Amino acid sequence: MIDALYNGGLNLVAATWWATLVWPVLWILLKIVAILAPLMGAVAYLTLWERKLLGFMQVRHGPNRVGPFGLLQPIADALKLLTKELINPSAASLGLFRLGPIMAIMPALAAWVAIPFGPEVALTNINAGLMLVMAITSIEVYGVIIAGWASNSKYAFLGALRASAQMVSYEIAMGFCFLVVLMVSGSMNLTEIVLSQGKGQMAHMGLGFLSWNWLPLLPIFVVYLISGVAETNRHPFDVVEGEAEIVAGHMVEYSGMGFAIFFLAEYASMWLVSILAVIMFLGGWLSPIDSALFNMIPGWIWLGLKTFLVVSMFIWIRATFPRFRYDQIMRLGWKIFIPVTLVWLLVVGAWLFSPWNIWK
Amino acid sequence: MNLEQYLPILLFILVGIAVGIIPQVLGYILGPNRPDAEKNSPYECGFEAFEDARMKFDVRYYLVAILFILFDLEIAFLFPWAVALKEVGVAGFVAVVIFLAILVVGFVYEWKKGALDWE
Amino acid sequence: MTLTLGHFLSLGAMLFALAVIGIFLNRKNLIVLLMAIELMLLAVNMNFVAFSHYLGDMHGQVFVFFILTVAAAESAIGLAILVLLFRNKNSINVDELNSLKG
Amino acid sequence: MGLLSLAIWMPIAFGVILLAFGRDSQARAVRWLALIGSVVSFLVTLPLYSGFQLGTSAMQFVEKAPWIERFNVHYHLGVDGISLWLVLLTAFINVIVVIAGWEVITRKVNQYMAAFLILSGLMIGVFSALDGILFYVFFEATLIPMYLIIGIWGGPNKIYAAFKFFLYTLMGSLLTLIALIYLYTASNGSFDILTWHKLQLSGTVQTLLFFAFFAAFAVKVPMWPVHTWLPDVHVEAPTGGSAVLAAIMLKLGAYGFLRFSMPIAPDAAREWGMFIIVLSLVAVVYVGLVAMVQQDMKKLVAYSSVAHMGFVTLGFFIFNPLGVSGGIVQMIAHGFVSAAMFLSIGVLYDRVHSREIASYGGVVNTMPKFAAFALFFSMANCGLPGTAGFVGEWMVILGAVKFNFWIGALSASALIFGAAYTLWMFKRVYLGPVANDDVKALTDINAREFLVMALLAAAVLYMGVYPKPFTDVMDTSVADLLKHVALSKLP
Amino acid sequence: MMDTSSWMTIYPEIVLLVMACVIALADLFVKSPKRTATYALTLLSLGGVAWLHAMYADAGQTLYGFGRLVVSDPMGHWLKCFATIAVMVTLVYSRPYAADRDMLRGGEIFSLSMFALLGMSFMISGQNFIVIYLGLELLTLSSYALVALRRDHTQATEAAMKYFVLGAMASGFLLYGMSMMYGATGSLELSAVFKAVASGHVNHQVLVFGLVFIVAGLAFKIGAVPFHMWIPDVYQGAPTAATLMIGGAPKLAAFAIMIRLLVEGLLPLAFDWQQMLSFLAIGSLVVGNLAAIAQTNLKRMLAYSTIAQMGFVLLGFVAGVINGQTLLAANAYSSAMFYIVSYVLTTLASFGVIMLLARQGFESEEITDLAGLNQRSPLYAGVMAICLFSMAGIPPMVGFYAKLSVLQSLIVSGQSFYIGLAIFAVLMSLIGAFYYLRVVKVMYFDEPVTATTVSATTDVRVVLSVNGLLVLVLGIVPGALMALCADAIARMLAV
Repeated sequence: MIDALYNGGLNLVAATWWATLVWPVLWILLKIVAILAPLMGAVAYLTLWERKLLGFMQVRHGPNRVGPFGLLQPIADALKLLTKELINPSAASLGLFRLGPIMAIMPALAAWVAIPFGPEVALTNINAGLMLVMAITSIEVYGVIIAGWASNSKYAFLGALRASAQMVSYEIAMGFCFLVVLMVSGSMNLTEIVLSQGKGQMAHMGLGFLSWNWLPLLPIFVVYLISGVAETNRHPFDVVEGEAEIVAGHMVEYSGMGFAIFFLAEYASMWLVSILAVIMFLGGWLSPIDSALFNMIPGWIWLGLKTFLVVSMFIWIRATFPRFRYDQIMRLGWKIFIPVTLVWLLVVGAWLFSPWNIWK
Repeated sequence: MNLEQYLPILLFILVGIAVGIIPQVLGYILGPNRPDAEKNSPYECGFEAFEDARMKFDVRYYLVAILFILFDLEIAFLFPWAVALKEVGVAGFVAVVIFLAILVVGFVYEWKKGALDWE
Repeated sequence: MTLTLGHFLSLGAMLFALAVIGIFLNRKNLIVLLMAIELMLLAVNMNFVAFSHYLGDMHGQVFVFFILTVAAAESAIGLAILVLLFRNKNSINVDELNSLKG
Repeated sequence: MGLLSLAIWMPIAFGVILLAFGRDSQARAVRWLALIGSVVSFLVTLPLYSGFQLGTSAMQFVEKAPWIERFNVHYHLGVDGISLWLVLLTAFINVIVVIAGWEVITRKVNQYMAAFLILSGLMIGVFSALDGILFYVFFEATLIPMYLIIGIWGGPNKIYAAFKFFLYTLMGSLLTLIALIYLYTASNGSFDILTWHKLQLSGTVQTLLFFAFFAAFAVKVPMWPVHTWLPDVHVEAPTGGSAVLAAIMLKLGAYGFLRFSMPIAPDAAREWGMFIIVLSLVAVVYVGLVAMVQQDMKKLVAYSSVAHMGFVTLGFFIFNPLGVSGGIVQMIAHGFVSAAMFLSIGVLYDRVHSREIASYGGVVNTMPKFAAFALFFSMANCGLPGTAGFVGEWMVILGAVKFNFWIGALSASALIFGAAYTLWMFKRVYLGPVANDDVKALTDINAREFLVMALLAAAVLYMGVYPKPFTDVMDTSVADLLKHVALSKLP
Repeated sequence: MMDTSSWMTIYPEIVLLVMACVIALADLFVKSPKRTATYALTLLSLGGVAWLHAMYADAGQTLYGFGRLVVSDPMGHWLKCFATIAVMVTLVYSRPYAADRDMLRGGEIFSLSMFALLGMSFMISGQNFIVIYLGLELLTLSSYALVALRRDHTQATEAAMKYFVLGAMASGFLLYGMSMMYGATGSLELSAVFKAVASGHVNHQVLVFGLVFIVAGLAFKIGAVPFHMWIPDVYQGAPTAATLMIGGAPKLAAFAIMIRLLVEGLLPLAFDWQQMLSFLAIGSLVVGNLAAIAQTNLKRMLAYSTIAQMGFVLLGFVAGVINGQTLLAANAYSSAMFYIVSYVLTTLASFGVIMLLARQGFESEEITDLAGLNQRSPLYAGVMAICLFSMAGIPPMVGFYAKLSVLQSLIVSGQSFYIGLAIFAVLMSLIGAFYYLRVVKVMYFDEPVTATTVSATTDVRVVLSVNGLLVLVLGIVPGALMALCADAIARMLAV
């Protein structure tokens, strides 16, 4: 069906420039929209789900006025933000000030380019996929710093410093996690990383979920999840926007859509971190058990389901833990996660060369 | 070189930037525009801003930045190694163990020097 | 139009020249100097990668890896010195680096 | 260790000991040690003379050991008739200088004495080195102690003088270094001077070499017109420094002509001989005239040294045995006489602290003993028969007349100038009524000064009356040298 | 790759690396403000490393390790041995100086020096552009930090910044040249580059283009005119301990990479680089000597003198290949090696004296600060004088033989251009003698400003005396060291 669509478009205009240049680009843009539109929806409704879930956990209802069960709440929020005034603080560097949100949202979205949604379903299936994701997401920190610096406000500045220091700190731990995954899967291609998890003794026995990376690499998985939370500046690592300390951190001076974009970026990042966790540790689109019932369910559903679970866990964590102090955050990142991942990296390396290697 | 695979990346980045710009433009068009001095002054809990906000800051942030650069590069270094681990074999593993050992020396050094302390 | 080795080398040479000019003409800001140095190394990397690709020899790319790492270490030290300098002089203006003359 | 090594290293060893252990608080001990060192060093050189075999021009007391194997440099020592007396003279003057500086020097005595002892050892090294590099090392190394002597214990303008001395002489010798290395290349890797003597060299090369050597040796001699450093340095140097400078260091240059320029580049030497002769004559005549108008005693003696050294180079480049021998004799005689002259001025200077002729007058009235010595030395300086000065000058003039009558006549005229400025100075300083209170307050020389004067006077007299021991030693060597120079070395 | 023989080629370096790490960590537990334990441990390990190098050098073998990444040959080991000793000596001189200037807060000066030495070692033994570059960077990065070690001192940080910018630029030049060479010859390995260049199939213009950059980078590193501008500022501004650390041992390494790159890698291009080096040498001799005259700051003067001395070293490189014949190569390069070794020896002692005097509470950097040193301390005045005379090339100091051998290498070529160069160099060294003499004059002829005597700890006194004496003794018996250099170079060329 997709091929038919493609060919149909190809023949829409009978000209070489169309066939060789414009249409392929348009086609890719269509695909991008096909990814972005659901993503945006997911992001929007994640905010609702977050409030709902928090409500349930705290034995209350959460948003329930706009639409049935508050289902229209995100749209209302969006409309409200859209019609708010865009304030340009007098002391700010305007150009950079407006660039900040752009730099924040762009990587959160662009990283999806390499995410495989199924065995053959990825916008681009490059070999250095994981590298690309890491590279693009690293840009996010620029958004934070630019926003904080351009605002020319002390809260924003300090918030940006804290946020960026925190983000880069946990990026190292995350990088080591990626490394370990790479070691066992032997490829940076995300599709292959998923596929490599479907092999092994447990998978043969039909218990695929036991051969996924989360089990043999459990410490790494845990570190990754927690780093992911810290990386997105989510609770309980959200001192950046700790109301009592530095209000909203680097976002303090933003209003209306400026703020909304940061918000979007944060939730898009959450989805991204979650889906990466699923791809690297939870078998991606693979079904957990090799049974007819489970195999009937298409891969993208599994992927979505798993991702949704991970995202929900983020919210669960938020509801459960009190906020960390900044020094505790940094200590956790540098003094605990880095040594742990380093040690585990060596353990896994040794494991790979030992007779008990399970990733042959 | 198969550059076609990289075109979507470029396009996606452009789209990402567009997603950053368009809402701001929309917000500018749709929202009211009634600036006044108080509203536009930097937020400082209601006080007038005392000074330029781009002040000196704790050198530890800076230290973190430097350490990050170094560690991140180590990781970038290890990426190809990790991928090729099965080919380079035990020798490659030993080489990286040495490499990491030196890295750990630096790590322990900065730890003991208090570079990682925030109290 | 296909990209040939010459194109890459020209680009490398231009970047390199730009960096050298940046180092010599810049009189205002030391950060710009650091960036020019970085640019210089990147120009070299460009050369190495281009040569490596056209020669079909991996060693050039290995070298690039090392250069990248060294460049990071170098900028770390450079920035550290910059901070010291700023603390001592309250300025990172190139023109004010003049206490050593003779 | 051979005698020559002993002669070189004995004073240096004493000097190093003085440097290491000497303190100004024990100045007495330092002086005595220095004296012992210099006397022992002098005694060590005496067997050189007694054991010297006449009638051969071969090097004697030869020592040869590999030194820097990479460049085929050897520790190669030896003396022949030309250098023997210079070695002895050096050691002798050293004793004199040590005694002369006895009470005069009060601060950093150990360094002063050590500098002279080391300097003496180095200069003996120059005279006995038979290896180009060894020669050069000794030749250059002498600059360091002399520089320090002038600079530390010199007069008010000492620093200018010290620099002038050092840089002038260094400039010349550096070109020589190039020449030495070139010879090393040309001789296929040998620094042996005697090998170089046999080397065939083309005319251009010889000329270049000749002038490279000329640069070093002419400055050192010093020849007109590169003599200008000498008066400045003499004026500022302490008495001992002036004495050693005039008595010995100037001879290093003249010796270099004999050892290097003439035998290594004989064709060039003959070709440019006339050039040197002219320069020498200018020195003898013109500088003699310049000396006459000097107001400063030291400057006067310095100019007279230039004139006397003009005789030496003149004698060398007229290429006959009389001239060359005369030149060498003149070198030795001048060694004694100029040392004596400077020491006499030193005696006056120590008392009055003035070198101006005009500050004195009628010294004979208060210092009769001293005046007697001074008169004797003055007569020697103008070459009166019976003194050392006469022998050399007369031999050179005779040689010159043989070579060319007019040259001889012109050089003979220098005797008149010499007599004129020396005796005129003597008259103005010593004769007449007591000029002022300073002169009135003068006391005659003490025992130490007397000893110095007497030793020198004896030497001057002996040489003047009985020069045979001196000429005997050098005859064969000079003859051989001239034979060698007469042969063309063009390939 | 895992074969033991490869590891054996860098065994001393491994020891050095391990000890550097151990010392860096061990120092964290040292409480003493004078860091005696760290100091002792450092000297002990460096001594061991130097001994290892000497043993290797003495064995006289030429071994390649890690697929010709590194080489272990007598020349390399001797240079490394000397560099190690030079670093030891530097540390001995530096410790009291550093302690007085709050530079011993941590033991970084020790660990950084060791890492710098490690960098030098790999510069010296590198047989591959990558290894050489990495060694160079390890050295320079450590040096930048050493210069900036005195954190609260404006001049020091300024010097560090200048050093950093120009040093990084020099690396950039060198790298650019290397990339061109790589592109032209298709290899990063020196022997392969050599073969490719010698084959004559490579476009000569491309090679020369790359060569220009390599030579420029090297000239930067050794401070030859017109790439010298950092030297005076850095020498003057850096704490003297750091000045000595960058002005001493690294010169040996700089010599080594010149040998490795230009001789082992690019000897077939000798005609081209000899020309370039001779012009660099002329410039260095002129600028170094003339500018030094005008200096009042002793460190700055010594910096200019370094430039001039490097001019002489370069002269040692220019007469190796005559008319395509390499008969004189060993002679020429060994003269340069001898020069550099004797230069380092002399530099160590002269800066040692400066540091010793600087301990009296102020920076004894001005030439006038040395006034009357002879009366305050004849020993140190003597050491300084010996060094200055040595640098001026006056016999019987070792510096004379250094100049002699370089001049000899020029003259023996028989080319009139080179003989002219020799004469020129000699005239320039005459000018040089002037400013060296001026310092001697200040020490010996001027009256002291202060009457304080100079005191030194025993280790400094002993090492400094031995160092000064060595300058003199090597001047009296230079044969052994010359033979050593000649032998090392000959073996290097023979491979």
